[in-house]
Amino acid sequence: MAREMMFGEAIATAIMEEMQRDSDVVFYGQNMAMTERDPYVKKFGHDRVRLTPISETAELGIAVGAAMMGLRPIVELYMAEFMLVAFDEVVNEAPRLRYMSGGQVKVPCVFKAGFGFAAGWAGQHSNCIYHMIMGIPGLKVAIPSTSADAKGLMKSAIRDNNPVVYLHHYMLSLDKGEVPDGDHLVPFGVADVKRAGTDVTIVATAWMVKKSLAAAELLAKDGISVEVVDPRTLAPLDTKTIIESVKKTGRLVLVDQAPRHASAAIIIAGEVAEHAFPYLKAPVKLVTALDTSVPYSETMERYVLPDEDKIAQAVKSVMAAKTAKA
Amino acid sequence: MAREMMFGEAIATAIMEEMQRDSDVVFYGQNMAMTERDPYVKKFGHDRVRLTPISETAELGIAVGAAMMGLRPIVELYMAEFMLVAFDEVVNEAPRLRYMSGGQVKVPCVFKAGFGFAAGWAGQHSNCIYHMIMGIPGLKVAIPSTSADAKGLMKSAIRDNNPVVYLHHYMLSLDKGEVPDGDHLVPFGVADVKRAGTDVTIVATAWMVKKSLAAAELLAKDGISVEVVDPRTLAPLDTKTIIESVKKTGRLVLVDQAPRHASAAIIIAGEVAEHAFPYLKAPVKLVTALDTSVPYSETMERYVLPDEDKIAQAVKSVMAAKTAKA
Amino acid sequence: MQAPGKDRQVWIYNHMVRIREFEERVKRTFVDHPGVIRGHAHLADGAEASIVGALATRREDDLVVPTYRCHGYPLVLGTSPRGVMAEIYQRRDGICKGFGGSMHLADPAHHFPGASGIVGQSIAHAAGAAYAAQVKKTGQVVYSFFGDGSSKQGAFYETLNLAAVWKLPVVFILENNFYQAYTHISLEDANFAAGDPLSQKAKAFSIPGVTVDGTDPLKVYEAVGTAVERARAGQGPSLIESQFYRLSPHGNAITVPPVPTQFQEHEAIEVYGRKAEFQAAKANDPIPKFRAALIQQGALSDASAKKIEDAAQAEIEDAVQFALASPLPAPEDALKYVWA
Amino acid sequence: MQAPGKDRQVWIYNHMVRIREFEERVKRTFVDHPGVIRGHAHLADGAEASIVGALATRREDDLVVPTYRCHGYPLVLGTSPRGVMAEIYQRRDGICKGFGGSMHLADPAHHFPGASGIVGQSIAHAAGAAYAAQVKKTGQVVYSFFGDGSSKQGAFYETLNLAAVWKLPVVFILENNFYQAYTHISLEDANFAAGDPLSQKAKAFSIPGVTVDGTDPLKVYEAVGTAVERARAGQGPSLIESQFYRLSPHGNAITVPPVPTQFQEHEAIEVYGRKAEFQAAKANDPIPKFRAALIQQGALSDASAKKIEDAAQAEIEDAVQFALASPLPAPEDALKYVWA
Ligand SMILES: Cc1ncc(C[n+]2csc(CCOP(=O)(O)OP(=O)(O)O)c2C)c(N)n1
Ligand SMILES: Cc1ncc(C[n+]2csc(CCOP(=O)(O)OP(=O)(O)O)c2C)c(N)n1
Ligand SMILES: [Mg+2]
Ligand SMILES: [Mg+2]
Repeated sequence: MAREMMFGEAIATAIMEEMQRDSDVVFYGQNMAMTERDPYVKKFGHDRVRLTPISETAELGIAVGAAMMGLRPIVELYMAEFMLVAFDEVVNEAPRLRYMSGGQVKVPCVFKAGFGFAAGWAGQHSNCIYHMIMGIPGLKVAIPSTSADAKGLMKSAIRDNNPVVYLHHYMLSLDKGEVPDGDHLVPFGVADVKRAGTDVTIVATAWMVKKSLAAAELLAKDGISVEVVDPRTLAPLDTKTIIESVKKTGRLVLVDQAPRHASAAIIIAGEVAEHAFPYLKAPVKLVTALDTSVPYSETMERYVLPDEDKIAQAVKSVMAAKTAKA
Repeated sequence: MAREMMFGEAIATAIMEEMQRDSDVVFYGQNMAMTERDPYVKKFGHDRVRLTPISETAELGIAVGAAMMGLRPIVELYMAEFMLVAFDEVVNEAPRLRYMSGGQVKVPCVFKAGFGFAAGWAGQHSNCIYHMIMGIPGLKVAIPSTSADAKGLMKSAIRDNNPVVYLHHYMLSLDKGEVPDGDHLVPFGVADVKRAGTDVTIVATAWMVKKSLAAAELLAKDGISVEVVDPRTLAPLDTKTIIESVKKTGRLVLVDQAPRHASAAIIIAGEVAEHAFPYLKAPVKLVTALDTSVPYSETMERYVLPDEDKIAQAVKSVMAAKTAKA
Repeated sequence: MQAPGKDRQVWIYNHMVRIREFEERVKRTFVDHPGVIRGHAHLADGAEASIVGALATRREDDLVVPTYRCHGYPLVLGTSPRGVMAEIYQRRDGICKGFGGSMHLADPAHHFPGASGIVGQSIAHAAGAAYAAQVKKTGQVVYSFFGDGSSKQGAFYETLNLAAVWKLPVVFILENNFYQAYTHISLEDANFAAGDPLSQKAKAFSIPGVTVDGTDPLKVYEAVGTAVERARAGQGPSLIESQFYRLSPHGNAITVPPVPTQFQEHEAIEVYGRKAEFQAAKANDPIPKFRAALIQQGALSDASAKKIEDAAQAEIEDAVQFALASPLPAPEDALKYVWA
Repeated sequence: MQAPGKDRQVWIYNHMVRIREFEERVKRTFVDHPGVIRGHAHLADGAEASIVGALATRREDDLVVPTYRCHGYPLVLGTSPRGVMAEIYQRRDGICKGFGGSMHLADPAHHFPGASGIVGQSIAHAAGAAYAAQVKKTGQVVYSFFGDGSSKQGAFYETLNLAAVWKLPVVFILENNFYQAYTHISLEDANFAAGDPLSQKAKAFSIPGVTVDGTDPLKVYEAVGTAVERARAGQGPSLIESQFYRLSPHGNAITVPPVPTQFQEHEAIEVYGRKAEFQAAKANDPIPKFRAALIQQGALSDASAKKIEDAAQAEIEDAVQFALASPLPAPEDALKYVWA
């Protein structure tokens, strides 16, 4: 059975179901659980559902300590960039404590954060930070693009025995999609082909999947068949599915909302350069944000960020570069 | 005129000279300037040279505020990972405030930090964090590998009108090299060919330059001519020089002390995949740390990190992959 | 610091009225011109007495470092409301040329180096500006404004300790409006929960800590003035807790475009259903209160008050029209100002 | 909490002696077996009365979360010195199998979840463990140990506020040894610089704050015991400032391999040239002091004291030999334990 849900609703459903299933799951963060009317508080009480002050270091550190003692905390962070004031906990505590203890402890916790607020939130709230954390051994990163994946990845994140940063894109919050009922689990490290195609592979995550699918639609009218691959988790990264797709199409465009050297796209391009080089008929092409912070004004913000047209143009350019090899 | 100096000494010399030259340069951090005997205190007094508590957020934030008001603060951070407790200042304040103000302010400051303590410092002190910051628009990253570059890049960093993260490798601290006297400035964004060669290009930074040069020496005995390119700054990144070298050699090995997806190497590989694809005779090859945290024991630490042998082997493998193109 | 004379009190009233008028027009923009303001905008209505009372103690080159809730201060510092409104409206003639928006105003020419949208960080920036003043011996004092919620962020504590050890010329003004976004302070501050004032946090740094009625500009003036004198004399920072009520909700509702955004009801009502609390705050509005006081002591007549109010209305209406008429930035402008 | 009986006092003395012996052997290792200990090792000599006095108040399932200076605590909790020494010696039989080393010990089976090398972070981890105890209603109390220097890190303040608001069962023990690495506390703590105790920081969170002589295990026992009872009763955290002197320098000197590393002179002498301060601290060594007190009150005879000391020596000698004999980890083991 499945039901149509908004992206944000799908995440909430996953948390609700997992809290119901496992009493070790706790959920806290700023500006939540303020009153008895809060749906989580109503169902699970104030021990398991709590409000925190604006103290990200304490919030994340408490999650780490609680996880070591057997809870499975989910920390609501609203905006991924707020993790930066507490980044040591994300990068240097949660993923390292198990290793440093020689496997004696585990740190199962979920840091849930919105990102990519491309709606006038300007320089400090609109960025993408996944490139910073997708290579930290011991840390997983989930980044859904559909309601179904949003639910399934959140459930997997909560059940995972490792720390997980779960990133949900603000601009997708109200998007609707079919979501399987009940125990719908999306495994980590398994990319999803969101659209099959034969001429060019696009790899994209989150909002950029939506934009890439729109571009693919445009390109189909020009007779170009685009395959859109969504890794769904950046750590672990399903390089295999990406390479399989490149083997088939021979062409690769990577789309990312972040600037070039702060993108997942360029990291994936590096993987492809090492492991799929023989299959490429043309150089890979990156479509990323320009190398600026995100400006406030809509005219400039649009100019900086990737969109359907820029993606479509990039696809056409790799199609044109037929025999680019030396 | 030039004189032999240890790497650490070269950095200190640069700071001394710049403080002498420009009274707006101030220098502070933990566990420094403790007594009147401190050489910086002696020369420049306690206004310009200060000790701080273990308060990285305040330390970096004060640098940002002071820089906005016309000082040029250098913050001594000892270990790059200590920036993580204050990462918002590095990523989301220092490089963004100018942009958000529409160019009204500038934020000239230097965050000076050792890194890569591959000497039993274990999981939380031995890492490389440059991959996190080399793509942040508005932020520069210097990473010298020789005494001369250490001095020249520090001087450029101090004179730069943008925030700079200056990373010096712990394992190089005592290495000696010729350093030009006086106003020796190494420009940002200009890679240096540390060894010329014709068969394979190696791109590496900091300690890995030393190891790559050692590997090149070994390989020369086998008749393989290796070119070693040191970007010297990761932001801006001199992609041009790297591509020129790849054009010449047709083969590229990227060496990095960090794990794969947390490396500068893979980002550079991505650039090459887009811009130097036609010149490659073989897939690029990455030599990075294994995907673990850094373990304490020497046996395991060595196993995890890149070394001369691993580099040499990688070079041989790209030499073997002669006609890998499809 | 000497109490402000009658003229200065009228000056204070004038700026309070200007800020209120400005914020009300910003709020109305969401209704009158949907889409013109993007992202998140935070208003200062309710804070006027605290802002202007504090800034009335300034020497003309003293610096001001507020948070993302930063429309009010520049209006007192001499920034044209045109430039501020145009910035909030994403225009090329905005003081930040459309790069910053409501949360990230800056006007260094008028002693406002810039605002950060990340809670707590501006407190450290303020201390940095104070360090620059100390090293350069300019005699400037820095006014650091931040919220009650921000005082739970590590940056706050670290900075106050360091400022105390270095005896920096900075005054920390904790604007306690009893809410951090949707959260009432009783749920998140240990001092408040125990019935203690937030100014007690000063004890952790052995600096003076004072709590003051932030709806009375003269009380704020006195407390901040004392702290400023101390700071200027090289005796280091103080912490002033200024208590007042934010009369609008935290900011415009957070929605995903193209869903339109507007201001909802105040959280006291919207979240907690506490109408009486909100009504009491409205009844204690600092502006009519100060107006009445000035009239009572003869500093102001009804007519002169009306003149001030009319002038403010005209000035801000002009700012709105200016901002609406200003062009949007050229897309390619986005590439400017990344590097200095 | 009731004062400890004579047997318990002897128990305290025994553990104090064991810790001292252990740390002295670690220190000697740098001379006897250069290269066997890598990275940075931090000793607890001088802290024994504080550590054991505090831990003597434990219920057997209470948790302990120290910092990177963490050799002493597990020895009291029941961890074998063999495993601790072997870990410091990078061996396969170390409690962390050679993955963690001196700064990152962990023995969850003995109620020590693990240590962090990053200043301040473990304070939040301790609160997290306390949150788990609170949710699971285990009745456990968490002992959070950290240094005077750490109390300047944002994590400290944020955590104490949150722990107070949530009334977490945790006791915060600020080990004030007057130095953070090479820095004397007078240069970096605003309370100390003003002549106030560091326990005054508790006022920022409206929780009890007590300063105690950390060279007297019974005084520590009393203060911590009271705080533990309060925490267990659901009344929330307390801050105990335990003052004692670290008798060794911060850690082994930081050198780049292959330059050998050793312990230098204490910073009081090395950096500040304050010999008298260091001599006074030596004269106030908690171990002979407590030994004399126990003998004076008849809890201990010279002979029984000697027996304790000999036993400790033998036990730690055994640990050294065990550790030296243990093999180094296989290189490929490094790939284990990345993922759970
Ligand atoms: C580090 C960080 N965490 C969370 C936020 C989200 N946030 C923005 S404003 C705000 C409330 C701040 O409240 P307060 O400090 O009381 O100031 P007020 O808005 O009441 O003036 C929060 C939580 C943020 N910007 N930065
Ligand atoms: C965030 C951070 N900054 C700096 C350091 C380096 N460091 C390690 S121990 C230490 C001193 C800590 O002093 P204190 O808290 O007094 O504890 P003690 O060593 O005296 O027991 C410092 C500065 C660190 N580990 N983490
Ligand atoms: Mg507030
Ligand atoms: Mg100490």
